Amino acid sequence: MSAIAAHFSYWVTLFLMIAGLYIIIARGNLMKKLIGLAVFQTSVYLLYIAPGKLVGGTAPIVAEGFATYSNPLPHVLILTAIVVGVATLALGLAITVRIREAYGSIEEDEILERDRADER
Amino acid sequence: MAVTVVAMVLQRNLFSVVVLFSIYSFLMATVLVALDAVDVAMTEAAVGAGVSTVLLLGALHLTGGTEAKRLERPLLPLVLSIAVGAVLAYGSLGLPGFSDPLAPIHTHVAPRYLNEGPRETGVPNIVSAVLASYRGYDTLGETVVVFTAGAGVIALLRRRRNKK
Amino acid sequence: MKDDIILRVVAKLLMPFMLLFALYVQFHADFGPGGGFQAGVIAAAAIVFYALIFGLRAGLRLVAEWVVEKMLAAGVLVFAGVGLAGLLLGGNYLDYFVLGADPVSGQHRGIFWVEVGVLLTVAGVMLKLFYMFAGRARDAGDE
Amino acid sequence: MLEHLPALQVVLPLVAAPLIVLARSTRFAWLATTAVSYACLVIAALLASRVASGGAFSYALGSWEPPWGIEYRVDALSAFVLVAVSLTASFVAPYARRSIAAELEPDRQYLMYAMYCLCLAGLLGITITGDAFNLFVFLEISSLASYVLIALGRRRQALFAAYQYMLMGTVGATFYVIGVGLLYLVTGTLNLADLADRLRGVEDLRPVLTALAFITVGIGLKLALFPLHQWLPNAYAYAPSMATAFLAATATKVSVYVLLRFYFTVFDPAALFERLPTRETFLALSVAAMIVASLVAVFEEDVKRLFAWSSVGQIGYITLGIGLENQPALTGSIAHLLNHGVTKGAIFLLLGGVALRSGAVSMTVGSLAGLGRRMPLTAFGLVIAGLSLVGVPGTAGFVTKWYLIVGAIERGAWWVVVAILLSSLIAVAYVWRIVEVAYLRAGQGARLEAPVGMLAAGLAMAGLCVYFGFFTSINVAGASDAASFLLRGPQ
Repeated sequence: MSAIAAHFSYWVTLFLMIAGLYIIIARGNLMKKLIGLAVFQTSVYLLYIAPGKLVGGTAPIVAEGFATYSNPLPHVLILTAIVVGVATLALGLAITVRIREAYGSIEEDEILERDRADER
Repeated sequence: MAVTVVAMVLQRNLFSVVVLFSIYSFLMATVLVALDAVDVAMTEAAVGAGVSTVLLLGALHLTGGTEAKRLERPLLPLVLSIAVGAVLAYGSLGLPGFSDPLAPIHTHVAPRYLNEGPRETGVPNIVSAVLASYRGYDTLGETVVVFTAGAGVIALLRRRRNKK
Repeated sequence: MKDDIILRVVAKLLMPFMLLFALYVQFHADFGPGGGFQAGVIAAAAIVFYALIFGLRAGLRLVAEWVVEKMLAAGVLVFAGVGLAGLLLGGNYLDYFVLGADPVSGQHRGIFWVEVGVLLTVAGVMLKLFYMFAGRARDAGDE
Repeated sequence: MLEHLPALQVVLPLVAAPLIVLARSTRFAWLATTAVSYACLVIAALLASRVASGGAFSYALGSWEPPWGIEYRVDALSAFVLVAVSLTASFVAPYARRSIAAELEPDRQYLMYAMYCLCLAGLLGITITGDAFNLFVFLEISSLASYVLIALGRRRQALFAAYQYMLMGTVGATFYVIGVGLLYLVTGTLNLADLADRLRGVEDLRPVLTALAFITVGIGLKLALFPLHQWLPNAYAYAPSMATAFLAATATKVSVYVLLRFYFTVFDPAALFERLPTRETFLALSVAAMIVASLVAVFEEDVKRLFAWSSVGQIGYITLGIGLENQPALTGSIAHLLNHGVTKGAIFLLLGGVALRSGAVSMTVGSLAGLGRRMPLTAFGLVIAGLSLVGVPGTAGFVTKWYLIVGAIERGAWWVVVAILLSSLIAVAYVWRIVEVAYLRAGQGARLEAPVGMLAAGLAMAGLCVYFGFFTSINVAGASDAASFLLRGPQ
């Protein structure tokens, strides 16, 4: 039981990851897929940050009166990851908007159908 | 948080999904504060709940609201995602437990930042110090990623004046 | 929303504070949470807020599109320039130690300018994204 | 200044991009891009010669010594890939001027150049870095830039191809981050050399094996490892000509490099290859790619997509070396990074010229009828590169296959030898389709070659296919150094 409790943060990560991945694969709507992608990316945040926490520690801003700090390195990495995530999202949305203008739809199967019609 | 995610999976009105995503981001930010990651929490709140939501709504306005119903074979993706999750679960069992001060991440590399950082860089916020100095090159890369996205969106969405 | 007097007044009042807060987040990053990225987002949010209430055209009058485009390029150049400066002064790329009289002041200067670079690019890109999506929406509405 | 070359290698194209956006001039953009591409080639060559004479060396960014700061590390393998990437870039850049002018609206052209510079910077950054997370950041720079490059294609299919690539690419990159995160949690470091060092002290291997799986799948998505290749054919088929040529010749190759780097210098190959069926998996997947993808190419109607499928197959040759894991096979694999880059680069550059002159948005095999008469030089170049694809002696492709076969025999894997020969036969079939249509079938149209700059770049690359077939001092010597470096394992 204690092993499960000690790994609780990993289970949360796991759940978010599965949900995000599921949306990406199962859903046909391009916007929804992008949101799934964003959830999938956020799952990684916890994977990095949670183990950096030390109970009794404080945020890694050095000040008088504190001796234990949580690990700053994961924070830095995840800051970068968040920024990369939003950059990807912006680009993905731009492409989606263009797809909508070009095809008149953002449903995967309808787009594929129109592509097939083009080929003929 | 789990509830909002499940709702996001099920909800077909994209507008609601975006709102749920925004709530989810706020919850995530709260969790991050609890984990002492104040810088990250601030960014997640600004980006997840702020920028992403605005972008999503903006794009939604251009692409239209609801998702067509299509869930013919929901089983395969579910199995696939759970399989990936299972692999990660297997790996995470061997990881050090929560808040274990002897875990490698607390004993290697990081102590130098915490102990020497303020003296070497003169910045007490270690996150800032690591971000801008020790791993400043990553931040340069990150800025370039943002720049790439910006320039890319310009390239994709620039209005074509001469065509009309 | 353009005609709501309360919104207009509140927006006018809030704008300077939002920008001020962005600056605070930017320059207080040494001691508290924050930094160029967060400040950039907040600054852009202030302008976006203004544009939402007074209309896209008013926003564009405040910060023109070409300014934004220059901003996003300039930010990267400032950042990369700090790196090159370190190189020219005899250090490695992105070496801040050589930027000041003693290593710590050099670090300070380096971090300061790097954060300025991040601020410029991020604020520029965020605003540009807003203009792009909003501009598309306006065009789509015109047709 | 010479000791700063590792930083300049990446920073030059990185800085060129914002300058281009600032200037907003197509002419300046082209000049800057070309200058930067040539400068990168010179720098890469200098770095390679320094490695050859003095061994691997590292460069501490920000003067923070690793593992606290980020380190650039140049060794036999990364120097080889740097040369391969910037060599392609130096051919694509001069070619780009006419090609981009023909395929994009004037006010987007400069952005296309900016994206190209960013993509180049990203790829070089991935190659040279010695830090696992920095690698991710540069991976994203190159990926975002390449999504835009593809989306700027002329047909609307390009948008959807870019979207799919973006989705799979981002999932891949996130998988990679998860893998790196697990490694970080068990070692506390992100520096690759340090990781290798500290991984040996890790007792519980479960997270390490999981990390291995995530990194393999993540990078496998990016390098189009069979069966994770679905994004590739459409992305290559609908991207602008210059983007196809550049990405086909470099992007997947750099991803393979990442895989090689992790497999041989970070993880302990001895433990890895024994504990998991890695060798068998890679052999099976590679052989499947070589045969299945090549077969699809035989029946493909769209010319660009035909060669894209062929790329999926050729990637199989490269990953074969990981499965065979011995000196000759790895030499063949690594040499193929360059050989195939040159070959595919030549093909797509020349096809870009054909597309420009025909003016059509899509190119079917049938539309190449009479190409031998209409564009004799272009057709000749295509034949040369096609021969290299098949692996005819005297071309670059032959060199690869020779070493791979030697490696397979050494390992006693006769069925792999058979597969290589079979796959070559299939390649003969699809290359012959093109040759037959181009030379034996009559077509209409006046005789008109591609613009000089484009033709010259394409032919020069085709010439390199022959050069590397006869003079192996660059490709094989470099690859063999890199292979022995890899086989020495984590230092």
